[in-house]
Amino acid sequence: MELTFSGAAIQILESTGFSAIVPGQVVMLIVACVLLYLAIWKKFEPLLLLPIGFGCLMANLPMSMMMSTDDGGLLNFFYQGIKHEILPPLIFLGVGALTDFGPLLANPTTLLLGAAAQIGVYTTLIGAVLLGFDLKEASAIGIIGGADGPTSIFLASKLAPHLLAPIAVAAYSYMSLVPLIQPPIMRWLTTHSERKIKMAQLKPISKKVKIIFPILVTIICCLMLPAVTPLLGMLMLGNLFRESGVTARLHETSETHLINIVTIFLALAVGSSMTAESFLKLETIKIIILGLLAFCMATAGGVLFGKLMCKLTGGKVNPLIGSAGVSAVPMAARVSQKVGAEEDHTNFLLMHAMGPNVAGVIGSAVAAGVFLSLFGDPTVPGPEAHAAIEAVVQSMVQR
Amino acid sequence: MELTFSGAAIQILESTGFSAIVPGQVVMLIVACVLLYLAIWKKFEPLLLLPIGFGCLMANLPMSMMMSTDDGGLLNFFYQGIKHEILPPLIFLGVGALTDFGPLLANPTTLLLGAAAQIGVYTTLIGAVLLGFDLKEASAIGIIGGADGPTSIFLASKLAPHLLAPIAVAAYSYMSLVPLIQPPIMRWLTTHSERKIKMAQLKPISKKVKIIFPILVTIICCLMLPAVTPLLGMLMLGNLFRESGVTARLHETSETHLINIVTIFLALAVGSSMTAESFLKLETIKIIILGLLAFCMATAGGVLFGKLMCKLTGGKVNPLIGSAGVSAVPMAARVSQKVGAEEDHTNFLLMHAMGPNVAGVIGSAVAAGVFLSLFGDPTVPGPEAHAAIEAVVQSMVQR
Amino acid sequence: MELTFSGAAIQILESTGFSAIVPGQVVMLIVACVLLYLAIWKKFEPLLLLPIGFGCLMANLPMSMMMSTDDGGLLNFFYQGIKHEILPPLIFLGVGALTDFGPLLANPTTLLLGAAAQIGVYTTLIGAVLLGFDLKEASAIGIIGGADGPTSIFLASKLAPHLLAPIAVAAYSYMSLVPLIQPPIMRWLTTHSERKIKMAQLKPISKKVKIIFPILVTIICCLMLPAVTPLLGMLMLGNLFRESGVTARLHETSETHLINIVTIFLALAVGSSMTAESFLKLETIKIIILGLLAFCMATAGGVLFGKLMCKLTGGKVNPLIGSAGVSAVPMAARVSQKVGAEEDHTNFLLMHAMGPNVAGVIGSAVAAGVFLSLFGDPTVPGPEAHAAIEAVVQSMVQR
Amino acid sequence: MNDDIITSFTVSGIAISVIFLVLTILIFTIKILVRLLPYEEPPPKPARKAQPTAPSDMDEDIAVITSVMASHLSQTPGNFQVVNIQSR
Amino acid sequence: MNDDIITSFTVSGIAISVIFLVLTILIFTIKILVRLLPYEEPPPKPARKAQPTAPSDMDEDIAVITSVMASHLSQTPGNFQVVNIQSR
Amino acid sequence: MNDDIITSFTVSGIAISVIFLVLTILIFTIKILVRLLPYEEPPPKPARKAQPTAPSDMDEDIAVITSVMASHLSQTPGNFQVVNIQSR
Ligand code: NA
Ligand code: NA
Ligand code: NA
Repeated sequence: MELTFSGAAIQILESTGFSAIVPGQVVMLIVACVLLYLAIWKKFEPLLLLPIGFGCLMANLPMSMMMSTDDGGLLNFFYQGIKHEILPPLIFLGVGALTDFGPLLANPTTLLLGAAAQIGVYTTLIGAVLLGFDLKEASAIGIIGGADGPTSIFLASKLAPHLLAPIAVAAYSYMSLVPLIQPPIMRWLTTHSERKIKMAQLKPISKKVKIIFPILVTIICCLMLPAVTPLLGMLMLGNLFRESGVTARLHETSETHLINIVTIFLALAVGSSMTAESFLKLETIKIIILGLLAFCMATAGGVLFGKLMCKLTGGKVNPLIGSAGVSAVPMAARVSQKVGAEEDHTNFLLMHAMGPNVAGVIGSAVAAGVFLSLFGDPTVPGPEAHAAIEAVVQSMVQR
Repeated sequence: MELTFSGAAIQILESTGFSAIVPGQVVMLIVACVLLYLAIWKKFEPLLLLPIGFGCLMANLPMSMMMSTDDGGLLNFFYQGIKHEILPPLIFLGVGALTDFGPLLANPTTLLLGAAAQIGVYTTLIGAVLLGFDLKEASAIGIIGGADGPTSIFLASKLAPHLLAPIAVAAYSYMSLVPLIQPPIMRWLTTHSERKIKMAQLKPISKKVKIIFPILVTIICCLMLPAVTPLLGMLMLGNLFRESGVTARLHETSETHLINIVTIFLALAVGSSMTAESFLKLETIKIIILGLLAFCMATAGGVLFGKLMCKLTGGKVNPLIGSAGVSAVPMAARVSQKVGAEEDHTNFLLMHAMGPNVAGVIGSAVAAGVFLSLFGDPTVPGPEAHAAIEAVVQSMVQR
Repeated sequence: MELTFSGAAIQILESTGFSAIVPGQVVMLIVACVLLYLAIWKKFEPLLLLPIGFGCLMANLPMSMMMSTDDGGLLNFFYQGIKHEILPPLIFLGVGALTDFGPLLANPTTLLLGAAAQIGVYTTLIGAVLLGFDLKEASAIGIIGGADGPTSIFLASKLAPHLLAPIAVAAYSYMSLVPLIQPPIMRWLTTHSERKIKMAQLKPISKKVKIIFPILVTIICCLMLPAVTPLLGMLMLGNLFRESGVTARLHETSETHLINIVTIFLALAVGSSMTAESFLKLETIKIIILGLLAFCMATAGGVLFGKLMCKLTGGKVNPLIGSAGVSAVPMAARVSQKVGAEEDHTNFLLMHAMGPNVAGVIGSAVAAGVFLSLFGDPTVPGPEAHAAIEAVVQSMVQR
Repeated sequence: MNDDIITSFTVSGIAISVIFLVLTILIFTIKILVRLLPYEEPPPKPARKAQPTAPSDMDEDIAVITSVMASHLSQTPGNFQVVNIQSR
Repeated sequence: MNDDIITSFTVSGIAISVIFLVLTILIFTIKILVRLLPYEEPPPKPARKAQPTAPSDMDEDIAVITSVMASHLSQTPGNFQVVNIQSR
Repeated sequence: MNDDIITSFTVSGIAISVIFLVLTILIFTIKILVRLLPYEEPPPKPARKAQPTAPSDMDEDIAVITSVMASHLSQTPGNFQVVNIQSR
């Protein structure tokens, strides 16, 4: 091997990113910086949007081998954890460990508000089909309205892996915009007197019910919608770690370092899928618009169903807690509290809104399960997953 | 793709678990709930039996893709960590970081009690052969008497992976029953005067000995029984993290979040192997009976050898500490303390029992090493492991 | 299967390590014990040399299946994390989370001292070629002078995986010897009056600059040297977790349990590659000599460039801070402080030396990037990596 | 394309029905559960002195403390006695 | 072999040039950055009373505290009022 | 089958022999080790004043503290002096 000075200089120059960068990558680098800006200075879901943005940055530096599709690359390795549906359930294990289902158990009818907020998911499905997406893609887009990052990523990786990046970014972006998106809709759909309704004190719940609840939810929901078991089962296992009182070590690890490690890997992998080819498309803009629609419709669905419950109960339910049914825990519940307190500062809706709020998490998972029942093959992973695994193994053997 | 309302309804109905559930799965769901009950309300080794039970629950919800044999499933992914013998050694790293070998070093002859308790392992081996198991299976069943979960799982995954689930469940269940199983046997085999023996104060041990000990054990034992190196070597490395005093960071991580994460994965994977086909067999009942036999014989072996040492030392050894040789740290040592204190409440056997207690961990690992020397192929992983890996790769390529 | 007593005894005897041990393994066991001694009693980088030594110990116990090349073995599994360049970037994520670039930002010209210290890298390259190594090997050896373990391991795994063990051991050993190696060179190259120079107070740096810095470094350096993105990008991401102030959870996990877990795996894997065949060679002695040369030249390069800066600034820079440019954070900076204080105990160089100290980390990464641009194939992993993956898959399929 | 739109309405209808069905079943399950296992006011905490920790537990605690102290002081446990411990 | 030695000098030369080039670019980038975003003395902390936390934040805090206390005491929030909270 | 039973007795015998052999070797190793490296009473802790931390360590501590304080106060280290620090 011989290198002349000029030869070596040329080789180095050729191996720089400058020689290979394309306009699309420049745009994506700017997108990455915008995401970092929103995460750091606007505090938009920074735990996820910061590593997503940085993953996008690294993936779009040419020849850096950091795209999710670069075999043998670091972020491709993390991406396998999304492809094979390992990371989202582990996140949900931590979410379950962090969640208190007490307010939901004290007022179980608020589960219906968590169901009503899924209306946003289904109307967006129709909208997406109207905009030209096929049914699988439309389902994955609709779930943005569920306001649950891991659920969105889980479903997208099964039904429309090519749309994973925009769906994940839209989901997390809008989740952080809940305090801006929801209040006008909530005020527009409710009357002054409705917003002033004070709700009765929640009854306390026995420890046994809190322990049995996650086990029962797993059995009931996963029997009815088996495909959602990895997600819902792990959520409930995390909650059982929390409520059982006998697994404090596992509870602590699940809700701190395990979820943190998995979050880093998941977010970097999502960011690494934000390549120019997959992101700079008309579809992305459509998805962003549809995502906003989904959020608005979900909010409206929750509030309107809240009005219905208000009527049926003779005014015992404040419709403002309906908007919390979108999940986005605990931000949506805080929004309910805030809008209610604007009307009457002695009205404390927070705890009441926590019921529909956590119901929204279950609701979205169930909604995802329905899609998987209809469009996924429950006995084997979807064709995209097959192809992905096959491609990995092929590329490993060929090299 | 066209869906009519009734067509879709039928498809969803067909994709529910109700359409596919078989009686065996119902039984296993009940078994899972029993495990959860024992873990939560009876506090039977909850750190392991709770996630094992929940893993069993998820694995037996039909079409949930959570069986250990479901390629591409979440728990199959964790199960690879057992198949390839990665998770049990990592658990042992944490166990080593949690273990103080000081009492053993202060009275090294108690190692013989740790050896004597392995008698239960070998008698059970004979019993298992009599009940129709082949020698490999019988070895894996016998090790239940060793009262060490990771060792049992490690050996079962090498010699009899099809029996992993009942062996692991039996091992952890009986470990938690130590306070019920041992006392009657201990009282029956010892006299009042023996139980009243007060032992001489343990001598302090220098820091250097504590540091050199794990290194020496690794060299000596792993030279003699190479197949046990992953297990015993990692146990001793964890202990070296603890005693060296220069790796506080690694020590802390090993004994907290690393062992917790690995425990979650291991226990879920074990639970996911509790399928109806593998568990609802006559063999399982045999294993449960043999496991109880193994525990009783191990306890008896320890106590009887304790009586022998008592005689030989002219009454300086209280035979009650012999039962602690089964391991089940630190519960068995507490049982020795308690039975001794019943006789004379000024008798403090706890620290003396810690010696045979940790010796039992080493003893079981050595016992497992002997089996691997006889029945395992030391230069390559066992045939079952090959088949498993091959199957995984085959299934990945074919899809 | 029938076993006679004597037959079984012979089989056990044949399966002991005694029957298979070779002189080379005995030597390596002694080497392992020396490493453990240095780590524990001499406190030579114990967080790495202790597990490296223990990994070496386990790998050289015959038939223990703990060599990095033993397919299906525990440490081979960890070794895949080095082969596929996953573990060093994760270590650097933690290093970034632990690093304060403030002093560097307050006095950016000290980056040149970090560059100057890389002179040791390049002179060693020439020396290595003179001693008969080829250019790829020489590059991997030269980087020892960069005094960054993860960078050395990353580059060696790409350019000369067969030399990984001696390079890693030399790098970590010399890093811990910085307080012995550097002072004589520093005193020899500087005058009394130079060593007495007091430097002006560092200016404070705004939070915004600290946040933007890691993003900018990633873009600039990784555009110019794309192959170094996994290492430098993750370093900067860790730093962004730290400085952004919005990702406290991820920051804490990165700098504690994540880096600890990865350190355990990385060090054990490096140790497991210290087999007799790969380590007991003339090359190892050459590498150890070249490594010492690299460290000395790096120190000299930094100090001499410090003298140049001293001249150019009219005596505002104390040349002693130049030696800190080798990295080995924060030990090299402490050495600068100490040698300066020997001359005048009112001279506080520590904070000034932290600038070149962290600059040295960036400098070494950039130096590694230059080598990868010249000798690595930026678009695909190196041939050794291919072969490794292929071998793994082949062995999995064949079994 | 037109088919897809019709299907999307079908899917939406089906899905909303299923989701309300599933969550309604959950609601009734919870209601039954809460009825079966009602919350019970925890008994007022008794004064410390009146009801010490269970004797067996305390004995074990004393055993541990005594052993460790004996080990630490390099004395036999007979040489001193832990008379009383109180949990905080 | 001889070629390799020559090449090694070339490589060293190239590499040292590149490394100084890259780090020099970084230096200028940092200098510009620090010029553009200079350090600003944080304003002296005002006395607590003068500038309480933003009313909306405090309202929310009060809401949380009231809700939790009400839940804990099994009373309706109307029965008592959190008058004032101070951040520490 | 009958063979297996005979073999199982053989295996048990072998295994018990091996396990006692291995652990007996360990016992003697430990005994030699403890003999060679006996426990030594740690020297009674001297009074703090009599024996301060090694000067070089303390100097380094002072250096760190001074640098950080100077940086914090935006002054040059010459303007003030850390006279004495005591470890706790
Ligand atoms: Na939701
Ligand atoms: Na045992
Ligand atoms: Na360096």
